[in-house]
Amino acid sequence: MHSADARELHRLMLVARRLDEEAVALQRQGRIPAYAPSRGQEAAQVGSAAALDPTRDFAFGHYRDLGAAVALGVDPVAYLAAHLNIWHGGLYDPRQARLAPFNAVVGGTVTHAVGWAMGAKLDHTGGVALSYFGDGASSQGDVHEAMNTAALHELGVVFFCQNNGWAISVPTARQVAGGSVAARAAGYGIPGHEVDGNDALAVFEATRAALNRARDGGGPSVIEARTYRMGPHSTSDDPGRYRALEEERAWAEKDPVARAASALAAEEIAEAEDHAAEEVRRVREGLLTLADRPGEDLFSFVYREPTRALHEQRRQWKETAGA
Amino acid sequence: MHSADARELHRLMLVARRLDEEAVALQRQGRIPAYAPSRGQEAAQVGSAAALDPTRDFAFGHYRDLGAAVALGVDPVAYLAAHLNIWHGGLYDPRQARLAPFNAVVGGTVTHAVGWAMGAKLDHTGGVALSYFGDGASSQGDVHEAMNTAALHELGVVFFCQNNGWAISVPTARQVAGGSVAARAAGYGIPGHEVDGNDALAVFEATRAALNRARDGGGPSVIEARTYRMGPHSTSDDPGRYRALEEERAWAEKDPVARAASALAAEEIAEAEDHAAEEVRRVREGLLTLADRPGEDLFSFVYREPTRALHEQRRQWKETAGA
Amino acid sequence: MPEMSLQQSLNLALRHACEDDDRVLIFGEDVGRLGGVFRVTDGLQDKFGEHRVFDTPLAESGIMGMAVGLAMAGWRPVPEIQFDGFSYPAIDQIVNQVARMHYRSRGALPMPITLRLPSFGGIRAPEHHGESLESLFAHVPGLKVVAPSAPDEGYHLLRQAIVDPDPVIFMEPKARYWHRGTVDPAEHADRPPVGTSRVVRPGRHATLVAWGAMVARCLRVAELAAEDGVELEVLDLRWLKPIDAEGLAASVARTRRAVVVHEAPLTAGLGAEISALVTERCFGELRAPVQRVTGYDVPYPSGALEDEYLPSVDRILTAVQTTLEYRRG
Amino acid sequence: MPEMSLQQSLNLALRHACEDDDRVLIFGEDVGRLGGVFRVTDGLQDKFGEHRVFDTPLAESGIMGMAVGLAMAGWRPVPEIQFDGFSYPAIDQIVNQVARMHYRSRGALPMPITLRLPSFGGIRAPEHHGESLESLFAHVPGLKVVAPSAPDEGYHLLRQAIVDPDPVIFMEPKARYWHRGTVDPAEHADRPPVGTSRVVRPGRHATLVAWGAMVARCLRVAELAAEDGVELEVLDLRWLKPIDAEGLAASVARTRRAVVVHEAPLTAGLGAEISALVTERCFGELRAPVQRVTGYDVPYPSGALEDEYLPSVDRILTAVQTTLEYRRG
Ligand SMILES: Cc1ncc(C[n+]2csc(CCOP(=O)(O)OP(=O)(O)O)c2C)c(N)n1
Ligand SMILES: Cc1ncc(C[n+]2csc(CCOP(=O)(O)OP(=O)(O)O)c2C)c(N)n1
Ligand SMILES: [Mg+2]
Ligand SMILES: [Mg+2]
Repeated sequence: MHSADARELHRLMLVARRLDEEAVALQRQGRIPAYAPSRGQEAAQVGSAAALDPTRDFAFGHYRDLGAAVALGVDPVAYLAAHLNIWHGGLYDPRQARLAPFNAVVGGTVTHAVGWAMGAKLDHTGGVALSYFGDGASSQGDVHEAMNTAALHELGVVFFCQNNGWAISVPTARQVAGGSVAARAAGYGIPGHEVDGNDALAVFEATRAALNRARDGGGPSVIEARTYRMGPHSTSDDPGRYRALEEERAWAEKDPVARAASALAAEEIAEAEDHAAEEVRRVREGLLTLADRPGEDLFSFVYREPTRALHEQRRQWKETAGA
Repeated sequence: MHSADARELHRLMLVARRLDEEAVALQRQGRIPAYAPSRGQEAAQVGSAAALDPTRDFAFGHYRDLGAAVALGVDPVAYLAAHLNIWHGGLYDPRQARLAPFNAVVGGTVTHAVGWAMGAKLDHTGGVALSYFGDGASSQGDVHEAMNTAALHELGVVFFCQNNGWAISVPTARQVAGGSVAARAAGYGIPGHEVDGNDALAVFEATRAALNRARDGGGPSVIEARTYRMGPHSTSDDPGRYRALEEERAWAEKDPVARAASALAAEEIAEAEDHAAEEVRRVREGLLTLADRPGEDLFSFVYREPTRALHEQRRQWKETAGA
Repeated sequence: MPEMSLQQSLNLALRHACEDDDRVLIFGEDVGRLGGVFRVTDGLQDKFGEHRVFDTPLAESGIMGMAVGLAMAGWRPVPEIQFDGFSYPAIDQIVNQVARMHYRSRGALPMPITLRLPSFGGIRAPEHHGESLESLFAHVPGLKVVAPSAPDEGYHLLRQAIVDPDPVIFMEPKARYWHRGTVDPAEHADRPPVGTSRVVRPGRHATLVAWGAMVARCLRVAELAAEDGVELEVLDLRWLKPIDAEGLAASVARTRRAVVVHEAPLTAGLGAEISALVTERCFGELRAPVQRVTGYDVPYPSGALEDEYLPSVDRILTAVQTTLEYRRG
Repeated sequence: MPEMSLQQSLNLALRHACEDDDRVLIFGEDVGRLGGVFRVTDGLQDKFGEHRVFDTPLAESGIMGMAVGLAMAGWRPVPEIQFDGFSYPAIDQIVNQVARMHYRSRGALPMPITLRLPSFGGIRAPEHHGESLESLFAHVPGLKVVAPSAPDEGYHLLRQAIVDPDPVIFMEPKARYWHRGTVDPAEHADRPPVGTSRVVRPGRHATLVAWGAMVARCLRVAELAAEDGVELEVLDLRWLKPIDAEGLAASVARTRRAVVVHEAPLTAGLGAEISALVTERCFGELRAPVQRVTGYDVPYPSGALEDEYLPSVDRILTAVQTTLEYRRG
């Protein structure tokens, strides 16, 4: 997206929202074993990912980035395959998707963005790495190592923190000393911005500015999008054990999808709903017919070529599987 | 030391300086296998350690903290035993010394200070942990995790960075993004101070203020003492490969020991030199007569009680050793 | 005797440990208010207060570093790392600090730390939530490593680990959290010492060696084999460091055949150590090489392929057959 | 053929690798301006520029994370971690990311990373500077692990590791850095494939299996034994993953006796894997259980006790005697 397009942002957010709801429903129906809902974070995810230039940028996410995947045009079926327990990294091709494989190590990918950006710099591609991480992840040593290194080498990295208020049961106040991830940036001599993470346009503009800055050789920056995880941490989590209903209600008022819709005409919204419903149908169908990977896949991707030991183990596996 | 005592600080620094010189000499004579000189850092080390209350505080160092050991009254022979390759952690009792064992993992002890301070807080001892680390160490993820946690729990930790300009061959400018470790503190909502690390009185006052603050429940803070590693990284390092002689000369002008002496009367200095010479004699003697630990020690401290397997291995070892 | 799940018996053990010794501290990610993602610490913060049971920031290395400092200050830390695969960020602290501080300080600074680590696979969890790190930990001098296989074992071994003066990695088999069994806390006084294995089922044709969730699987195999008149001895190793070499050797000297079963990949897994130990001690008695039935040398797979990866009853039975039919080549 | 030290042959290999493939990048702590604390990267920054050979901040996890990202961007990273014991902070990246990215991405994101790791003991270094992590790395699916024993081996194996499409942990025996030997770069075209061991000295009474600095020690043992008419075969394993099981079995099938030697502690060391593998494949031929001569199960000690800890010529000879005199009990 070259400039902020409120209608298109809303359309993408609505797709993410409806797909998220569908995934939760499928989980309740026993069709998906477990799921990590992104409800409430659509503006942060879509707004930022839509600002990327997919011909040269690259995004590094974790496990709650459906909105980013949608905005990047990743096939949601291939993305959700990770949650279906079919393949850890999802079934999309990360090179085409411009999105690193689904990754469950909190904070584990942030340094990858730094390395990737160094590669892009050496290749003079003008590509920028967008690194998604949470408020919880901000406590990890890797995030510090990444910011320090990116700042020293003036690399094109946008450190994008989705501060959704919670890391499972731990609130930001007991996670982020000082209260602001964006404020950490100053310690590395780089810019840090807080942005209303439920305002897709604001997120888009902040991200675009940071991307442009990086593209122009201005180096890395930190964006902290203040948002809220409206649902449970995962489908096996019960937020009632650790947070107040009033808090959830207060944030429900700030629902980013509703907010994006409020600027649009009724028929635009209706069109978006139709589009999302159609997408949900397609994805649901895709998910329900998605086959498990064959057992051989266990052995196929460990190395570029299976070792002799793996050939032998595959043979043994086949014998038992055949029996 | 209850209040800054310029004469006593100088006396301690001079002991550290002369012992350091002696250790280098012993290394050149082949009596010590390797050594990491602390020349130039005496004010930072002595000034800070002298501010501790040894009845309740505790210091966590690395491998270049002779000055801190001297100020804490640790027997230098027992401290230098680590460099003599006799015992990794040194031969002093860390509980009495109020100094954690010699530790070679850069950044590895900073989180220990946080845990220790939490223990002191739970026990209401009023004790504060002083965590020494270098400019190089500041890049480690552990330092970030430590500062964040200490700030969240408002623990009594003084993060004391000896920024001596270099981490082996890498200068601060290519190590510390933004240029200041003290500036990182703001990102955690805690105070950070830069202090002239070659001014023992200034270091003492800054440390005492940070300790008092922590003791009064004010939580952690960061002190960055700007100083200079006047010698090589270790006796096997050649700084000529990576830094300019002019830089070394410029810092030689700021020699902290000379600076401390400049405020004193000639006879005070002479007395301190005599005292240091006497101490050097004693330590030299101690080092040269220090016996290696018996081979049994290999097995003695792995667990509180050796396991059956270790008993057996010790038996085997004895057989070969006896053979 | 009360019946309860492993998850409950561990909770009870923590409760009793906290009551017995007010230097015991419990901390980690989500262990406080939430009571742990597996509810093993459920209710403990309410009972013992926020100063003894508390949530940490999301930083595993920091958690273990904090444990080291607390131990230096005379506390008895029982940290949790939420899942096996997230102990890797803490390995530096575990290996370079926890395991060595006592040695480095010549006994001045004991590290009576018990790291609770929900471990192993079998629950169709995401990546990094099904790892078996026992051979890594068992290789590290200064650590002890234990894995319970049942609720009563969980109770007693956890209490034993917590009072032990050395650092213990306590590997909880997630797949067994909800399995129930009787637990008698009063038996605790009669526990065998650290490093003792137990024969769960006696037999004379071959010894199956296992730990954690694989013990139940081996018992199942033994039942099936018994239908064919094959009497398998099932040995629950329990302590993966120190290993009960004598107990192992005593069993295999009787049965003359052994199969070791674990979830971790084959190469350099703990099965290799068991194989080597048994062979060193029972070379004359062994009628066949020790068989290893393990995970394959591949990353722990996604849920859909988990059953293909883990040692199955069939694979174990095949190995039993191999060892029984073995003829010196 | 030029004669040079291992440290020089590794330097030459890096130089040739950079010349051959301009996607090769070298980075780590002090590898650039200083040329590495062991001077293995000496002169490379001058030759190939600061963009291809550069210093990183002091952060091992960040170094390996950067390697992952660079590999994703199509580069061929050759990072260095300064010493064995400081790879622990990077283990999370190595195990959870480097070793699995190719698998996780179903082959889309290869990780042709070569981690150079000055390894093993024997140089009277401080704590954490004498560790042997091979069994940890060999246990991790997705990694390859190799340790050269001599200058020519160093040259060829390092080049092989760098062109290999998978991540390789390249463990450099520090104690051998200054030992000299002939190196013929031209031979490179004829290298045996990854995962091949080599018989350094043929013999028929027993096989000594070793890698890294222990190969030279075993050769010394073989010389001494030969004086008594005992002909020992010395097998340099080279690749610690994948292990050359066939080569091992072929040797032991001939000699019928094996002793494996390594510096790492005994329990769960790679010697256990060698023992298990050999026993599985040569049970019928073996005349004695495989002997393991290893470091003790203690932390790597301070310099003064190093010789007590490491497998000595005497200890190896004793094990040889034990295996030769072994009578089935
Ligand atoms: C290294 C690591 N430690 C622990 C976990 C378990 N875990 C999964 S999500 C999570 C909380 C993450 O919080 P945050 O970073 O704020 O992201 P969010 O879930 O809110 O999107 C935890 C502790 C993990 N996946 N990885
Ligand atoms: C974790 C770790 N990585 C690498 C090393 C090797 N090393 C020893 S000292 C050093 C530089 C440390 O610099 P700094 O923290 O500034 O302390 P200084 O030596 O200047 O006192 C390095 C890289 C180490 N000891 N530990
Ligand atoms: Mg969060
Ligand atoms: Mg420094």
